Amino acid sequence: MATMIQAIRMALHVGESRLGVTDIFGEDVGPPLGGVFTGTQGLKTAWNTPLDERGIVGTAIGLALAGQRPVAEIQFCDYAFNTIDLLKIAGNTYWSSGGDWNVPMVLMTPVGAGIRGSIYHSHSFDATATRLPGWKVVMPSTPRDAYGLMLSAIVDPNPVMYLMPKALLRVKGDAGDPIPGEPDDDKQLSSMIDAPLGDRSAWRPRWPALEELYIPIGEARIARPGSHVTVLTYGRNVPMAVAAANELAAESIEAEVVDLRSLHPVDWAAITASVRKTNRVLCVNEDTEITNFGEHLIRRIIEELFYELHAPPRLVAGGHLPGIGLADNLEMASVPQKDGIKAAIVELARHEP
Amino acid sequence: MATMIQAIRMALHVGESRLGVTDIFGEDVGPPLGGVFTGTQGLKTAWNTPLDERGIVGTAIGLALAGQRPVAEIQFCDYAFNTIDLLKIAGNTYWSSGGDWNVPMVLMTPVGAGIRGSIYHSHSFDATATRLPGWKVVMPSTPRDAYGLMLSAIVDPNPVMYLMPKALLRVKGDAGDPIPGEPDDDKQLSSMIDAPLGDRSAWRPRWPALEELYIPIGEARIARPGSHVTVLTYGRNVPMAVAAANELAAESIEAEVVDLRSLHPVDWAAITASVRKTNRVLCVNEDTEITNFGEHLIRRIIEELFYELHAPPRLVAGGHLPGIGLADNLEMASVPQKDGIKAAIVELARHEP
Amino acid sequence: MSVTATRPTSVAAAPSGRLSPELCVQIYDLMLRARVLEDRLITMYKQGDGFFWIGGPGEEAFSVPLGLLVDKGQGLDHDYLHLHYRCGGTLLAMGADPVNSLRQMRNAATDPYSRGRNFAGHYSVRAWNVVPVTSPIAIQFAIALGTARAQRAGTGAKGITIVQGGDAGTAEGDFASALIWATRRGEELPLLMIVCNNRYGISTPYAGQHGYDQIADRGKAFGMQTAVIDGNDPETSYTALRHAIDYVRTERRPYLLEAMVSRLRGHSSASGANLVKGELDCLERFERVLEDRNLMSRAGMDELRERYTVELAEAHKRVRSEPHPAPSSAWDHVFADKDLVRGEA
Amino acid sequence: MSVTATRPTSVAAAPSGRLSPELCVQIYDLMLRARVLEDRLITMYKQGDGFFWIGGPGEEAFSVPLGLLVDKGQGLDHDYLHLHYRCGGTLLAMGADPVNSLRQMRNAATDPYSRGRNFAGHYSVRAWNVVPVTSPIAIQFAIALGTARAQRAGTGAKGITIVQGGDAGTAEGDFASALIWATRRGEELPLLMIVCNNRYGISTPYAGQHGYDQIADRGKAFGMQTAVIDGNDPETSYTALRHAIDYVRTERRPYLLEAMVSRLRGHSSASGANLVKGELDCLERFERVLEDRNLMSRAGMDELRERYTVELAEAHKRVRSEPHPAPSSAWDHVFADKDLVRGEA
Ligand SMILES: Cc1ncc(C[n+]2csc(CCOP(=O)(O)OP(=O)(O)O)c2C)c(N)n1
Ligand SMILES: Cc1ncc(C[n+]2csc(CCOP(=O)(O)OP(=O)(O)O)c2C)c(N)n1
Ligand SMILES: [Mg+2]
Ligand SMILES: [Mg+2]
Repeated sequence: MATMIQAIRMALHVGESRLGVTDIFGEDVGPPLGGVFTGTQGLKTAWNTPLDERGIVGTAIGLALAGQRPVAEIQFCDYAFNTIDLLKIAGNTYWSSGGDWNVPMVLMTPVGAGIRGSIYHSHSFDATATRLPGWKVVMPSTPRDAYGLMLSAIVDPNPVMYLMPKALLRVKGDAGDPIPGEPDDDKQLSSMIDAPLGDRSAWRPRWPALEELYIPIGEARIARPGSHVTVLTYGRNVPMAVAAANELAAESIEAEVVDLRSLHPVDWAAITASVRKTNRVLCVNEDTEITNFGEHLIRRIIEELFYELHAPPRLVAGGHLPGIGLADNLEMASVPQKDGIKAAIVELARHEP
Repeated sequence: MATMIQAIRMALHVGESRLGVTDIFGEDVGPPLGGVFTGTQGLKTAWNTPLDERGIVGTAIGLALAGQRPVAEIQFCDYAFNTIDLLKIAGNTYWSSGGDWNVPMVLMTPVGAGIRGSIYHSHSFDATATRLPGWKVVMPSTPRDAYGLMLSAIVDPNPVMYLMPKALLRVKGDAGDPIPGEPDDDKQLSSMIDAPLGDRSAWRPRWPALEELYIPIGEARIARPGSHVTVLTYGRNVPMAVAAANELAAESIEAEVVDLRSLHPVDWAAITASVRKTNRVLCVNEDTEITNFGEHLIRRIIEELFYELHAPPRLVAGGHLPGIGLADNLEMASVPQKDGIKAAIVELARHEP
Repeated sequence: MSVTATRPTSVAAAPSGRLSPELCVQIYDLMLRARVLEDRLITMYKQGDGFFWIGGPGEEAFSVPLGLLVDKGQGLDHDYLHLHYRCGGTLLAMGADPVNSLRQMRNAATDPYSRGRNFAGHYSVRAWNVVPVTSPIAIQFAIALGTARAQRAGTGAKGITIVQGGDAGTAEGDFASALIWATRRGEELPLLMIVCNNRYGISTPYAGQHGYDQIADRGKAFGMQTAVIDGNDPETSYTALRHAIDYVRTERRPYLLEAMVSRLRGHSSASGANLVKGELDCLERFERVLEDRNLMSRAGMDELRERYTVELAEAHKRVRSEPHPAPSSAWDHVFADKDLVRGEA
Repeated sequence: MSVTATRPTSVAAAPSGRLSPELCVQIYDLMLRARVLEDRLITMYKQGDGFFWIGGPGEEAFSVPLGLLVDKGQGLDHDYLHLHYRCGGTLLAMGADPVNSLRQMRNAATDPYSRGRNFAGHYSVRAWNVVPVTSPIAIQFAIALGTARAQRAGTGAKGITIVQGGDAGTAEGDFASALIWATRRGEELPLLMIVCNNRYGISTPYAGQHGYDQIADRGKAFGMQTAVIDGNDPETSYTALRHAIDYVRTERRPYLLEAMVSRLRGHSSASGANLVKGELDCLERFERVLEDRNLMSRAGMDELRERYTVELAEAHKRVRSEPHPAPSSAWDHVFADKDLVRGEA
């Protein structure tokens, strides 16, 4: 099975060969490196930009206005914070022009902790991204979703922020969850599409015969069904929450893990259905906890589903800290870990109304 | 009584003449204009920067590191969104250096709607500011608080974000709430410290004999006492909420309006005390409603005071819109107005648990 | 102004070659219409028929020739325009209906540029490749890189990208980004960068904020073709723009053009929008030229001005009765369901 | 490298004046220590004693002279340093204890630069005006404007501000901001801007990303004094730095210095941190010079390297037993309660 980063690369290949993507670009995105996480290796429209995130986002907006389908990368979301004004422009151009110009661009960027990335290279971007009206925001947790969400992002006429959970990029998909057209054998796939070490100047990828798969933006996925507690999460925290839930099954607690996949628009129908079933909600994400997207979900649940609740909804999120420290201890203490998620699920499940 | 903008100007005068402020700067902050809202007229350390917000914030950080006490202005918070990375640096330098370098700077910037400022010149900044760990964030709603919070911000050894509610800058203080040392007569004050129209090159302000007044950062203020519903708000929405509450007294609904004044650190003790008394909470602010600071307050209230609540807490905030439109109708529909606040208070007060 | 006194010696003198009488008269007519439009917008502001005015009185001698020289149309084979908020003359010269500017001034629902959402002078015309004018200073220099890239050598596109801003705004990093990205060797962009230098950013004078005589000097470090011109002279502007546009279109390389212009009504309504003393008025000056050359008579010009003034006053009356946008319309156009820029309709 | 082949002809040749034998030996000694330190850090990384390595092997011939020439101390009368992540040689030359670098590499609680929070090479020494090195590329160019302003002509401050970054990073707007703010007429800043040009940003070669031969050319548009030097030659570096620092200190105006350097171990541990073929090694080259001049013998140099290597290997062993920060320490230093930078203690 493909890893998430291979899935993204294959989606970009489909994008540039069939969906009209003309430019895939960012720092070190083109040859020889093909992206610091290998996401853009072997793509024929990938190119290296100057080290200038504002130029990258500006170019993406301009290409979109010119009717291209650009996919731009910010190497780490930690380095997107000097471009928020431009991201706002991308999000408000259609509205500000009264429906005259839409901006069909994709911005992809690796997010989150889990690789001992220190103060920079550990930031989350979900809170900031959901504060950009006019943007759609997606974040996959499996290779198949990564593939299908990227294709949807590419063909969407609006700006789509594609958040790549750094810690999952090298994780392979489940056997039952293939990308349509990927070879069964990992080694075979790798030999076809992973660039060799050393000199790559003569290397060309051999792409499998991929089929299009569109995961609709705005549709959540039940990552693990359960009836006692709803866990609303996305990205890196999905497998973590599933692991926590699986362990708790032994204690007869069945948590339902909802992988939102789209943060905006969010799948409110799926959230409502799950909360009505479990009456208890936990939101989990890695971003800092003050003015956090999980707090939005909780507010909306309180507003619309208050009398369904058998326990106060909870948030497990990153600490309101200036950074995520390098040392193991510091990173672990700063963002949600499996044990903390388990403890919160247990507390919610055992809570007497 | 002084207006809020006069209060800020007087505080800056105290800052530069007694508290070690060496540089007050930003676009059009120096002579001849003294700020687009007149906040820096007649100040001896005020100077005009190039039109470059990144240079402004960078310079402020550098001056602070050099042991100065800079007060920098971003002309409108709408134009601070290309500097979020630098604001993050200001907030994380003390932490990242393990306590080696603190960053004693003040960043002031006008925020919010209410002046038909259109898509730009209407942004709020509270959600973004509370997402900057390492920063303290304040927002006055009266001239006296504006004065006292600015002095506290100046002497604080940490970066302090000073949000100026645009719509209140020209509003005068209440007679019972003077700035210590301001003359009783508005006209007299104006003749002393407001720059004349026309040629100002020979003009010098005559400052009243101001006393120092420090409104502690982290202390809320009860803007209007009440026992039925707690309204947590700040800035422009404080007088609006007070007016709403006063009108509702006729319907025997007594809302307590808590002017947070400090968004971070927030006065949790004051919030708790009020919520324990009223058991009903409304949060009001102008920022867009998804991933909003009011949602944080609601989340924390849910987490810590759930069983005190007789109604689901509510948020009245700005719409999740790409911008605030110029036309009256559009602005009014996009951010909280008195009637909406009233309706929400009534709903909360009448809610049967 | 006095432009003559403060203008650095490097500003090119008007070329000896004059424009044809017909073109002179056409340019004059458009400059006059543009001026009359700004006058009307300011009147509307002063009458409370709009919350804020900003515009281009004093830039007509430059903005009109630009509008005449642009290859107008939609898509890569035409020129993209990334303008700022002083470009009314350019739009008029391209054929825009001035009444639409009144509609935007009044934030009427009928405003075709922003549906009552944005300030005066914030144009958006997809059919003419006029990208939405937006408030944050200088970001258009970053965004223009994208349309220019879509038109770079090798793509076969015939159009070029034109981006314009003020002098103070060149201090923003985005202006530097444009210099850098447009001149990458082997990846040069067909980008005409224009700076309209009125020697002010709001209240802040040019002197003391810059470490060079002319902003165009910054392009030289990047090996760019540059020019500094008297933007108050429409013949100079026309000739210089034609040269620059031809160069960019043919060579598909960038060009940096700095035009010295006036700011006749101050920065915006925030500073009163009254006539500022000492600024050279390009329209007055060009009227004297036309008189000297016997191309127009004083009486004819007065009559023309009167006619346009009356026309717009009447249009203003009509626009007054047009509705403002409904409150609920704030929620329109948050997300597109059609890919308009790719031709979906 | 081959530096000789690719270095543009405008790179200044070493000045005929050699440095004194004592200084040469001192510089060599520090270059060697700096190199041995980087070797140790890479070994630590490869042994799993640290998550990430980045540093300056290949920049010692420049970074060491810089450290020797800085006016070291605290406050406005000394030089502020806004460095990037390849400046270990500068810190060693200023007298930093290399063991502290090992502590940071191991993210130990004893790391005095960041308490186990930041990557290797991210120094912070308030006592020496070494402002915290931080990851976002080029922001130090914006921040340096503030310390430089505090030291500008008229303040009486004796110190200057020195800011350093890489070649690719000059594409960020902050580099342009520094050029603009440092050269404002009448408000010039005592700022030495240094670009260490190793002709790469991670994997992206210099060629194709820049529209000029040398980055220093950009300073010329701003009327700045500039120089491009062979940063692989410590004598050239020392002489050029001394000249530049003297100029900035005396004139209280900015200076832009571009040093051509090598990147001997690639970008960072992310690209393997192995020796890269074809890059000129400044240490080897200087060793040959010292041998030629009979200032050091091959055997003496080998012995010295062996000694330093053993010293650091032993230090590494000791550091291995130092604790990592406790989880709860993440919450330390969020807010300061003392104004340390103003002298409160
Ligand atoms: C990023 C940003 N910062 C500040 C402002 C406020 N502002 C509007 S116009 C202006 C001055 C622009 O001066 P210049 O670039 O010379 O253009 P001019 O108005 O003189 O034509 C400023 C500071 C803004 N719109 N955008
Ligand atoms: C703002 C920002 N963008 C991207 C990165 C990721 N990054 C780290 S180093 C680097 C290349 C820097 O190249 P250069 O400026 O030439 O310095 P060098 O590493 O070659 O010394 C990049 C892109 C970053 N740290 N900061
Ligand atoms: Mg100007
Ligand atoms: Mg480099």
